[in-house]
Amino acid sequence: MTAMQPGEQRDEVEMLSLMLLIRRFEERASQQYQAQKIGGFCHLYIGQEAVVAGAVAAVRDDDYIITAYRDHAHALARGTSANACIAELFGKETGCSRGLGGSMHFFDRKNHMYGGHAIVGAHVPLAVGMAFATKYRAEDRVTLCFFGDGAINQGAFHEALNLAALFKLPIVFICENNLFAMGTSVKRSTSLKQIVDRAEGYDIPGEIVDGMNFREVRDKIAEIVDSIRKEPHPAFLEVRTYRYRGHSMSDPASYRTKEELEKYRLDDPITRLRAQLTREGKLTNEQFDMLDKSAKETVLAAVKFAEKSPEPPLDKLYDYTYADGAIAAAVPPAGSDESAADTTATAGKRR
Amino acid sequence: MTAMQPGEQRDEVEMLSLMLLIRRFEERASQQYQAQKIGGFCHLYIGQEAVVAGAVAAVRDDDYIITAYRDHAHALARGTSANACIAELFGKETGCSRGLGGSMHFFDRKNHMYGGHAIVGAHVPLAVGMAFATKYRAEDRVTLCFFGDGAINQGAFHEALNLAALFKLPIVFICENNLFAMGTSVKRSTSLKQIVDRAEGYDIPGEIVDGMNFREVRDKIAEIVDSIRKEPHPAFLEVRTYRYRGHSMSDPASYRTKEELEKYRLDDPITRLRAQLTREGKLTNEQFDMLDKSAKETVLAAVKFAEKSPEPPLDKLYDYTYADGAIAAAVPPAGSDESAADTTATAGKRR
Amino acid sequence: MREITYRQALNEALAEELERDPNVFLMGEEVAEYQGAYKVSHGLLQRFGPRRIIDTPISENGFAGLGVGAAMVGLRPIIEFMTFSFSLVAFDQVVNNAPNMFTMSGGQFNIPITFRGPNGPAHQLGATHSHATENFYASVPGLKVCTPATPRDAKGLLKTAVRDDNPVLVLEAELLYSSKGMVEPPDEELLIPLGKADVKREGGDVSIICYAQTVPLALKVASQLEEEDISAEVVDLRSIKPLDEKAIFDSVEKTHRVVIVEQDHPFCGVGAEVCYRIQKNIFDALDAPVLRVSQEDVPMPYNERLEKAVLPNADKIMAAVKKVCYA
Amino acid sequence: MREITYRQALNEALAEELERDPNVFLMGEEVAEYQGAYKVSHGLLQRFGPRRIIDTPISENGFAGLGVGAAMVGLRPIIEFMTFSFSLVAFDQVVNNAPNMFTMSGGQFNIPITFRGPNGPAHQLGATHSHATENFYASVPGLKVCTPATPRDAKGLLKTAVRDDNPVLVLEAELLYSSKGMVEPPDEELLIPLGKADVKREGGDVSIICYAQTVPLALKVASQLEEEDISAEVVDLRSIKPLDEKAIFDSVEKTHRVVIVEQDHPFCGVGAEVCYRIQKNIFDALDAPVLRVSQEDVPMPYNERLEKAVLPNADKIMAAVKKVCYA
Ligand SMILES: Cc1ncc(C[n+]2csc(CCOP(=O)(O)OP(=O)(O)O)c2C)c(N)n1
Ligand SMILES: Cc1ncc(C[n+]2csc(CCOP(=O)(O)OP(=O)(O)O)c2C)c(N)n1
Ligand SMILES: [Mg+2]
Ligand SMILES: [Mg+2]
Repeated sequence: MTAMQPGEQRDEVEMLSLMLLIRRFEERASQQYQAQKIGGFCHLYIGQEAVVAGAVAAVRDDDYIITAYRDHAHALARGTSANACIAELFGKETGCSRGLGGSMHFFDRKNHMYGGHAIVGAHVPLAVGMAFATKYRAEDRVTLCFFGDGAINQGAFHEALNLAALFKLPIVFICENNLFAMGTSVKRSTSLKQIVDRAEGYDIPGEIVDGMNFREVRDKIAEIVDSIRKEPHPAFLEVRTYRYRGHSMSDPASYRTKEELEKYRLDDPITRLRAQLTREGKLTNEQFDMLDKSAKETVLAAVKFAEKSPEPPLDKLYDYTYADGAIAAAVPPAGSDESAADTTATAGKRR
Repeated sequence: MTAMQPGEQRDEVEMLSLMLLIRRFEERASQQYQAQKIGGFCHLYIGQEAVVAGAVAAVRDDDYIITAYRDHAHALARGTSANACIAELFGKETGCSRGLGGSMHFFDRKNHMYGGHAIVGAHVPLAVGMAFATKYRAEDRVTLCFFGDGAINQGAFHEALNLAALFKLPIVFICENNLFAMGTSVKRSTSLKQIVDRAEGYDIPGEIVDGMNFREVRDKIAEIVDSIRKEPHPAFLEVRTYRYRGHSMSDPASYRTKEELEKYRLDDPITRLRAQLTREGKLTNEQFDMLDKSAKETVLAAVKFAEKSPEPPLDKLYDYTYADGAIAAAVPPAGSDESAADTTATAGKRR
Repeated sequence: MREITYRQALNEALAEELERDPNVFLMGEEVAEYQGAYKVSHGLLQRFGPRRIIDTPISENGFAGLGVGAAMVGLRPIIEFMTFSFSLVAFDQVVNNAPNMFTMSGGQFNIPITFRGPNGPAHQLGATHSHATENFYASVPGLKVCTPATPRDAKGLLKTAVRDDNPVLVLEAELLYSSKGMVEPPDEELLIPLGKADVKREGGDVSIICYAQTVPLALKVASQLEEEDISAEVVDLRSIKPLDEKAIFDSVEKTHRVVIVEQDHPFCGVGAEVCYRIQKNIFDALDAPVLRVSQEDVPMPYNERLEKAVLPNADKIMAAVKKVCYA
Repeated sequence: MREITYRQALNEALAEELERDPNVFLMGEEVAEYQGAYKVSHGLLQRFGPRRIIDTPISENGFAGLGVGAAMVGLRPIIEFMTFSFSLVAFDQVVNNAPNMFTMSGGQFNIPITFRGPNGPAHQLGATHSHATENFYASVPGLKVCTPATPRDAKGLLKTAVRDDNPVLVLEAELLYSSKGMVEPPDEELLIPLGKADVKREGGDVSIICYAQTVPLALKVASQLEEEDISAEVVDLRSIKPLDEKAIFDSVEKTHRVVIVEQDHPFCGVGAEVCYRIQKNIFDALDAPVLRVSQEDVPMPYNERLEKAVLPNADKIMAAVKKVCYA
């Protein structure tokens, strides 16, 4: 085991408060959706917090992250402000996608969050392209590509995995297996006993990890990423998790039993990390309450911020279509922080 | 091993003469292509004869067969006349697709040959649909779906395999691995040591067979089909074979060595079956020469037939687009031999 | 006649065709146990069982192709796309296999398949989820495309589509699923032919040509125009392909002025095609240029105000009508 | 100036852009070791090595998406489709991911990608292999589409495409790969802007608007028409999107008669769009209806005679010209 010790890098109490922020954010989003302040579809991450928290705790800030439409948490975990996230849900100009993307299309270039993609499976090739670019430039970045259990039956997923394996790209395919794709349970969508077995069909090493346990997720991803940085290759991780809410705001989730939900709630990732930290004397109840209070306040403030924010201007409607439109000037040019493409010029970096 | 004894069903000498017919047909096609009597693309099957011959020897005439664009042999093996095949290449009205399909799109409904499909991988879902229909109707037919090693990296292939496995459909996926997809060798296209391993990723049983050996192919497929008829399920077969010619008529095949080609030629499927039969006293040299002569004559006669055949009429140009056009009347209605969809009505057939 | 919703009308059409023909089955994501993402297939699993109402994984290309293959050997599949935005991952099966098979096989294999589901922008779903695909599909020879706007048309067109021996796309309108309208009672067979437009309102001054979600919009504008003494005829195409040229020309011969209201993007859209045909065939009947109101030619933004600005709306139609009337 | 083939011109464009910008790479099926299915990338592997000239498996959707992802983080991919008929299996990546990213991300991610390869019917390839995709792609906001007809345009447009900060499709014409034409010497930078049509021949009686494979056809007809004292102006669009309205209108204002010759299917095709714009903007300049000559609206048959009957040809163009001239 050559895993780096991520505990040295990311304070676990900080990560707990990230998980709290995600939870409170999603609860607030739910409430605001019901108040019709949010349009379109809205998919909540509640129950899955340990997955993305564990992942970001295991990687560098400049590693690439990309995910599907259940994406609020991934942006928050990457450091996108709650303000920018709520504002995006409200369709405001101050949103992380200027109010043009919405819940399913969160982007934050500065924080290396490459979206929020709403066509199931279609972002997996994008992730492979990002990993291709890092290898092309001989950088030692790793790309983390998150997707749901439903995505693995899409052709795009398959083609992407084969390409990543052939080209030996530095990428971790992270399947957030929450047991359901909308109302379809994994066993009704996938011809396998366990999802991770599909990785074998591409000669990609695969592992399973308990997604309700922050430390397990973090340590496993740290270990994988470490090995990738030494020698680029793809890896597959099935993370077993659960979403407490329906698929989207309009789904009563009647395809599963209350008992099943309760079983997972008892295994709550926040409760678990809290208990671990408390047991180890790293967190008191008072501290926890403070963290929670602060998360709630951050989110509430974000709602206020978003409410007061302006909408994207109508008169720029035509400026968001082509990069040579008026808006382009305001945007950092593509690749501005990824310069020097020629390997010969990247001294000191791994080829 | 519960394989039926296909030897009892199909005379091996007959199958040898089928292989000879295929070979002579393709040689003649090559010559006619060079003489510009054939347009478009033209992909020859020379070297691979034992695959389709072994397959048809192992199944019933009313089992379904579908393949990619290297399809002349599959039609011939299914009983489409050489006349209709050459006529199709010549674009004649007497062709198996009325001259409208061409080399890549051979169809013969009567003989249960469901095409000739030219978009790589795209016919694999069709095959799954055909197998779905047989199960829907509680028939005990099996579908044989042929495709190349290049097709397994297409999304359509992946989705189709998963669906077939989930729905437990009676289908054999037959990968004709001739080591190349155009100029790309399998090891440059597929992230696996062996293709058959991909089947595991769908929980589909997979096997490898020597495609230069007619008997091996036949017996293996017979065994698989037998097990499918008992209890419908998909199966995957990697058949190791080789094409002697370039990918299409315009390909000089400079991506491989003469030595490699010679190695496979020494393993020629026709020579091999001939030697087996001769050794066993089932075939004399004279008989073989007669078979070969007859194959050559059949093909030559087919060229004459095609030359004299009329072209599809210009004034019906618009009648081939919709089935309610004028041409429809001349065509047996879809499903005419596949009646009685409701399982309750199909007494004596397997559910 | 009784009043039912567009959703119920589709549901009745499905049930009746499933009942009538044992070769008909319905397949798609969440059509069975979930009762349909938009509840169009509500109750069908209970009634027809899992052999004929079939849930799939998220594999549009796979199950669209499965449908085409099943149709080759005599079944009559109804394939639901949860929305037609997702049909884009199955594009090759829909535009290559389904419509070409009949020609390529020299007429041996027709493909009696129905692809259906909601099409076009709904409400704030953003760029990836708001595709109007009618011009893509109508451009492909071998396909037929219809776009019902009322419960009655939805039922009648879907039933006809299922019985058609060719691939037919029924492009439904999500925003109309809960809208109501009068429909014949269930015991009266309701079939509406493909390729027949319907004059939803008669008028003499201008022809507003529309379909699907733009029909109620056009009717609303037509009422408003009345107050300004402009008598608008509202022609609902119902089928994009085949296109009912006669109904279009009849209306234009009468009004001499045309506004086309489409829900797709303008460039190479339905409006362009309708316009070409009008000017080609009855050039002299036109007293003004044909105008179209479509989506603006930009990817759909999420923000509600911008989305509204991108979509066709009453103001834009009104402006276009006035322009052609006072030209 | 020297005479080179269309294929060489494309090859030079690729080499020059690969040379100029280390972020540019070329990826596709058989582009490297095989030297290109149609030899457009001949010699590039030898010159630029396997890091930048990259063979792929047959996974169009996968590597098109890979290109878009690489473009998100600063590379400038050139993705070759062996032919655009195969782009249909990658449709979602081309129409959903590439053009929507800039909008969806609020302008954070532009996608500087070039998709290129032969487009449109070649010769007897049948229904699945003869797709002309220009109207599909031009209909999608966020994409740009160009269609060079000469070696010079091929080189200049491809180079411009690679430098464009948006997704651009360069739809090449297989049947023109071996055609020759004069092109600036390699040491002279040749960039032809997107969105600028080119009058390939001046004339006063009728405007023949064309692009790609139909340009040589139109020029041939124009010469024949001379003998009948009809002076035809041949306008090569070069870009379908952006469309050079001004060049079109200038020509039509002069000739008052228009025939559009397109290589796609008619329904919602390029001709329909061009026609709409002409009649909308310069209605009064038209002395006759706009006519189009396109593929017939049927899947492409293999038989040579039928294929010829489906394609636009000199006779059809001639007939259309006479019709608009004697209207
Ligand atoms: C290609 C495509 N088909 C269908 C949909 C509709 N859809 C959105 S999410 C979803 C379920 C995805 O489930 P999963 O991948 O497990 O992710 P989860 O929702 O559990 O996070 C479906 C079917 C879509 N967005 N894209
Ligand atoms: C989707 C698609 N991409 C590319 C092609 C072009 N193409 C035709 S055949 C072929 C190689 C296929 O190789 P394989 O599947 O191994 O079959 P083989 O030719 O060896 O029989 C390619 C790339 C195509 N027809 N369809
Ligand atoms: Mg899930
Ligand atoms: Mg092969």
